[in-house]
Amino acid sequence: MTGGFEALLSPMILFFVLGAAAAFARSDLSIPEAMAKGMSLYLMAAIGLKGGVQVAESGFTPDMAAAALAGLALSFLIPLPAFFALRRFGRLDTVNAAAVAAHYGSVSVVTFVTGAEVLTSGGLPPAGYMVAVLALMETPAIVVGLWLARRGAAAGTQAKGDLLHETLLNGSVVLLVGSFAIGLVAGKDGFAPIAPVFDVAFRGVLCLFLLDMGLVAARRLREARALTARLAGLAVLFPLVNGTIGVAIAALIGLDVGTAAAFGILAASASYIAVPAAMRLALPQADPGLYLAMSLAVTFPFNITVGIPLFAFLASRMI
Amino acid sequence: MTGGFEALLSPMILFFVLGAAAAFARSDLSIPEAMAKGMSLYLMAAIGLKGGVQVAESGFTPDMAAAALAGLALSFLIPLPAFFALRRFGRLDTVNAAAVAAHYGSVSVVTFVTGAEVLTSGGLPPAGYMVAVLALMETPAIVVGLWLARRGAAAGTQAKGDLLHETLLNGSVVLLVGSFAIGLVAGKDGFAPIAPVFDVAFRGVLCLFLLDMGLVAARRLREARALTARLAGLAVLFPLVNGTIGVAIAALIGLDVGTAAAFGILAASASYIAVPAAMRLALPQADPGLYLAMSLAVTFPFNITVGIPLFAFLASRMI
Amino acid sequence: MTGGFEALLSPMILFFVLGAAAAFARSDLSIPEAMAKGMSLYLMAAIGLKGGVQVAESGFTPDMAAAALAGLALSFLIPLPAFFALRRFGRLDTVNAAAVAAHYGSVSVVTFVTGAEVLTSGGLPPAGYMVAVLALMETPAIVVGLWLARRGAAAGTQAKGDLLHETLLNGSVVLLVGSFAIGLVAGKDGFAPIAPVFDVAFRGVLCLFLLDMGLVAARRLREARALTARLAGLAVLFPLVNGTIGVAIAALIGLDVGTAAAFGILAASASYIAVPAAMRLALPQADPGLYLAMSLAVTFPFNITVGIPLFAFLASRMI
Amino acid sequence: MVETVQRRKIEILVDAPLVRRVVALAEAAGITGYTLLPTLGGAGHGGRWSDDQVAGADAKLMFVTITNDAKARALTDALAPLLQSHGFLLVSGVVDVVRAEKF
Amino acid sequence: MVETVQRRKIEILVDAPLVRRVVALAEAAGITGYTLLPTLGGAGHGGRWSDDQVAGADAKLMFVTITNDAKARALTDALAPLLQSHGFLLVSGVVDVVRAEKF
Amino acid sequence: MVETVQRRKIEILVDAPLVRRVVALAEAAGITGYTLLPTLGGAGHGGRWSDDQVAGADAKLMFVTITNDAKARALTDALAPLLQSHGFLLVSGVVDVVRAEKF
Ligand SMILES: Nc1ncnc2c1ncn2[C@@H]1O[C@H](COP(=O)(O)O)[C@@H](O)[C@H]1O
Ligand SMILES: Nc1ncnc2c1ncn2[C@@H]1O[C@H](COP(=O)(O)O)[C@@H](O)[C@H]1O
Ligand SMILES: Nc1ncnc2c1ncn2[C@@H]1O[C@H](COP(=O)(O)O)[C@@H](O)[C@H]1O
Ligand code: NA
Ligand code: NA
Ligand code: NA
Repeated sequence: MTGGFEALLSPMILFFVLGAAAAFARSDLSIPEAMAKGMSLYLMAAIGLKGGVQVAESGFTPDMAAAALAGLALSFLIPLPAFFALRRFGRLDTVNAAAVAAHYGSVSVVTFVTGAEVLTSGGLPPAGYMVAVLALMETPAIVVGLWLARRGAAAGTQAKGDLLHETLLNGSVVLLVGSFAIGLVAGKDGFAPIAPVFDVAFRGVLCLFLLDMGLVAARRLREARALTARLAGLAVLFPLVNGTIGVAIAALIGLDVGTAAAFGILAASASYIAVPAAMRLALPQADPGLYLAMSLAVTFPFNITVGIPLFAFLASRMI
Repeated sequence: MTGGFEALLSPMILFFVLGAAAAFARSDLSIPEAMAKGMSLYLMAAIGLKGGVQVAESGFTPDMAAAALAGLALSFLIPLPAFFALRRFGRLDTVNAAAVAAHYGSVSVVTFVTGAEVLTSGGLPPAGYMVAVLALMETPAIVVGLWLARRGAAAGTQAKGDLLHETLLNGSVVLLVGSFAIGLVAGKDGFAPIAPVFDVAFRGVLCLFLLDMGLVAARRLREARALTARLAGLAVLFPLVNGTIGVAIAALIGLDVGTAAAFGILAASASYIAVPAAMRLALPQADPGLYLAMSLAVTFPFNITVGIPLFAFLASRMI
Repeated sequence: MTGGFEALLSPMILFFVLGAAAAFARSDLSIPEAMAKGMSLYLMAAIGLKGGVQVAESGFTPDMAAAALAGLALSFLIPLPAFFALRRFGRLDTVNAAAVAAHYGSVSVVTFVTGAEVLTSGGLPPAGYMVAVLALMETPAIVVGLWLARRGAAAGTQAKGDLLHETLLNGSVVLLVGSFAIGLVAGKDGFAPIAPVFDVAFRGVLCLFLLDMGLVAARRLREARALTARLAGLAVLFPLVNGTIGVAIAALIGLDVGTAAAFGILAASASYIAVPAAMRLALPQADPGLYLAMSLAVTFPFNITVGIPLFAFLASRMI
Repeated sequence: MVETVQRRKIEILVDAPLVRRVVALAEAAGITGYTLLPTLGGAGHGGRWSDDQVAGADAKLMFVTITNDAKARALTDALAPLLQSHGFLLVSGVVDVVRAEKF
Repeated sequence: MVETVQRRKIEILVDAPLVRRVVALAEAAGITGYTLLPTLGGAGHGGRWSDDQVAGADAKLMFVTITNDAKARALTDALAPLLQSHGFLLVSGVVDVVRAEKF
Repeated sequence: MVETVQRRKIEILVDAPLVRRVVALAEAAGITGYTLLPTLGGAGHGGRWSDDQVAGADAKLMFVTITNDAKARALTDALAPLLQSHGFLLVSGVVDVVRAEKF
């Protein structure tokens, strides 16, 4: 599937590039925040529903359990080496290194969604249960990140319950899991009358959302004072390494090419919704300008443009 | 049509339940207000258009006149017994009882819309003219409510013209009636090019809107200090009684099953847009926390989950 | 094509009329601003994409070059006679006359879009390259307007670079040109998966947007203190004259009927996005209440209701 | 160095449907300049609220005006009887402005 | 002429995920009335930001409360240690209010 | 008890396209911290307006900065000549802040 790189010329990716170019050229183009938030909610509901409907069709399979376990393990483990790299090579203090590490153990919904679209139009649709794997991978990294931060220093007085609550009931997690459940219950027939909105319109809305993501990522990159060359380097290295490991593990547990590529994309992606919200609450001393610059302004664009076709290619070679 | 209760597993209702569950669990999931308002406007425009197009097809019928008269009568009369129940059993003062009573004489567009979708997917589509009946039922109850409030005490100095204006030209009324007229003029052929947005996408958007309504209703219920057990009881009793009366009247004047069920749903529903806005202006002393808790946080969820299938069932028995 | 005037009964125009009527009747109907901005961005992206796809199909033609040159010339030249009419007959001072003149040399995207829909449903679709002509005509008039303003008086200290930047990289220009380029690259096949959003849904969204435009234009007309009868007259005369000249030139250079009508509509239309933003920056002394009243509250409604069918008719006669 | 003079800034938290009425009272007090700011939510004796844009009676706006002492007093006097029943919140303070004649 | 009394207006710029915590601290200080206002962006030592609603940690709100001196002091003391680490901005000033008993 | 010091709060109502210019003038006056608030509409000598997001020149923002007297004066002096022609509104007042060194 060398065709992965052709996807760079699909309207989705081109809209992302347009947004980034506009922001770099300091155009005043901007998407109203309410619309951006609305599209983001729509994408999560749609992908949850579609995943649920697919699992309702295919039933639960051993593949699914294996992928879920592997995903959980990665989300727990990725933050550890990332933390040490950020401390040693990235020269961050404990709290900031822990906060950033948590982002890379977790995942980005929009990276996954874009990857799934690219894979599907290349004839390699990932399995529907990957949405459940995505949901599972969102939060474990947060726990590990906080544990890493606390080891270093007494990290202030957190309302622990508050945090667990915020993390597990983060709006994006609830919507994703809830929509997945609704898709499971509704099945193909129940989904049919709402498919025009949640399926047919999906790719068009994704184009507009990626336009906004291009604007947001590039603006953030321009304003990112805290981003050193070393940290920018890590923000490219992390997805490369994590994604490759992800694809390799997926190949080992016997997933098909499209699903393995999607698994790699999940491993490579970094959170910019659930984890930052949790970190702002639990580690307010950590600098949001730093972790958002890395995950949103460097890793996200890297994955959208290079990572997705790369992991698709790797998966097609390894399997 | 025992199938009415199956509708509880349709994605529409499940999204409503998801929203309510998220709010009760104190998730931070929220729909941007601009998006909620936008979807609400879209639903009103769409239902107005579709009703108008259907009437353009079917022409004006005696049924329609009968339903319109019956609807008007109900909107004028329902507030009277409701007022006395709220005074005696509910222990409200005159002004608050009058304000709440007005809400129950008026109607809820989204309850109607959800009911119409449930009925249609059960093979019992209500007649298109019910949209006109809906519009007619929005405002008479306001007049009666104010009359009830004024009887009790000099209710301050209202700019009467202001109020009449606000009531008759309330945005939701204007959009509903205007879209109905546009549908009438455009007819089936004029509607065809815009049907992808106003018809095909309708149910999907309704899902997202009901997600928001679940969030809003449950949050309001949680914050509702003014809601006593007695008042909550009335907020369930009113739709039961009014809806049953509505279905019975519809059966008497000879409407078909789907239309009669929709008529019952209208009678059972309580306003949370036009009437609160009018009350805030005309009876500012009345407590919005109270009337919105009853109509939006109790009666609306009750109708969406229990009322709609119940009145569908009653209609199928009575006709 | 006498049928042009039938378009007055299409839902698009009727929604515009509904909005205007609601605003004149002082209804509180309003579209959330974020939704209005979102729809405006959507319309620009959609029309850009569709134009690009069409040019990708048809290839570059001599027609296209001729239309582009003629459009550029009109945008440079229209402000000159307009300026003198505004000074002499309109009794404006130099700065305000220059600011208003720039608006008429530039163009309105939504007027064009509505015209293109009316022409297409009348069987006379304009050529896809007219989107490029539209983009070319947006900015030259600004340069001329500023030159006219500076001639009269030292117009203060403007950051020139700032202005050029703001003008050429105005969000609406960037989105239109960028989407056109994406359409060119993607072609018919790349566009197919996003066509449900950007093509099929187009006319329905345009209805809702024109509803908002009706509200906005009528509210602005009601509040327009600066608008004298003379200026209102000019705001009707300008589109009549410019549009007729536009159609005539288009006929001369040999465009087909639909394309010539669209060219006339462009010439007749007045900017209310890019030019006001540039004027606020470059000529802050000019009164935005004045130029927006003329372009948005008088010329826009005139073109939507009278101008579009008129230029369609003229084109069908001249060619 | 530009000269500044003291004026009063009045801020009134008001329900959206009642804004017209506050504007009318302000105009009756001779006040023609004002600005409206959005709000997101809050809490008070009436419990918590947040603007959900779904219910027709729950959005609040902040009406802000800069004016001289006499007009400020006139507006405050006109509004005082409505504060309790209408759930308004009125706050005023001293500010410095540049163009005295404008306010 | 209505009587007015002096109270304190406290304005706190706070990250959206931390609003609950500020509300809890305010309630602990005896403050039950407050209003939340939206913001669009800004700049400070931490660089520029603007609310893009995409990232989960970048929206800020303005928490506003009118209260008496004692409670104002209590809230300020409770928040002071968090200002630096949490990136809050706290400003207070004197205002005149009408219904003294309410604040 | 935390110590507070007095600073100046400047609020400037400014057209969206001109915000960049105000920020530049503030930076020239040595001011690096500010917050932008949204507005919905208003009225003044130029008539009523409300932000419809459709026209390109009609949205206004509130630029708010807390700063010391010297910088406040510098910014006011820099803006004074533009107030009339650009339709800005500038208001300033005294506020108490906690971390003196920050402003
Ligand atoms: N006295 C005032 N108090 C508050 N806002 C004002 C006042 N005067 C003017 N404004 C605001 O400033 C804008 C421009 O004022 P003007 O230049 O007088 O039209 C108005 O539209 C209001 O939003
Ligand atoms: N002390 C206060 N400070 C700031 N805002 C307040 C205060 N008290 C009330 N409010 C606002 O005014 C609204 C109505 O107050 P109340 O009438 O007490 O319910 C509340 O929901 C708050 O938004
Ligand atoms: N002097 C100031 N005046 C107004 N707002 C400020 C000021 N300093 C900081 N802010 C706001 O507080 C946020 C955080 O400030 P900082 O912690 O300095 O980055 C900034 O992004 C601004 O929105
Ligand atoms: Na990851
Ligand atoms: Na009813
Ligand atoms: Na023109």
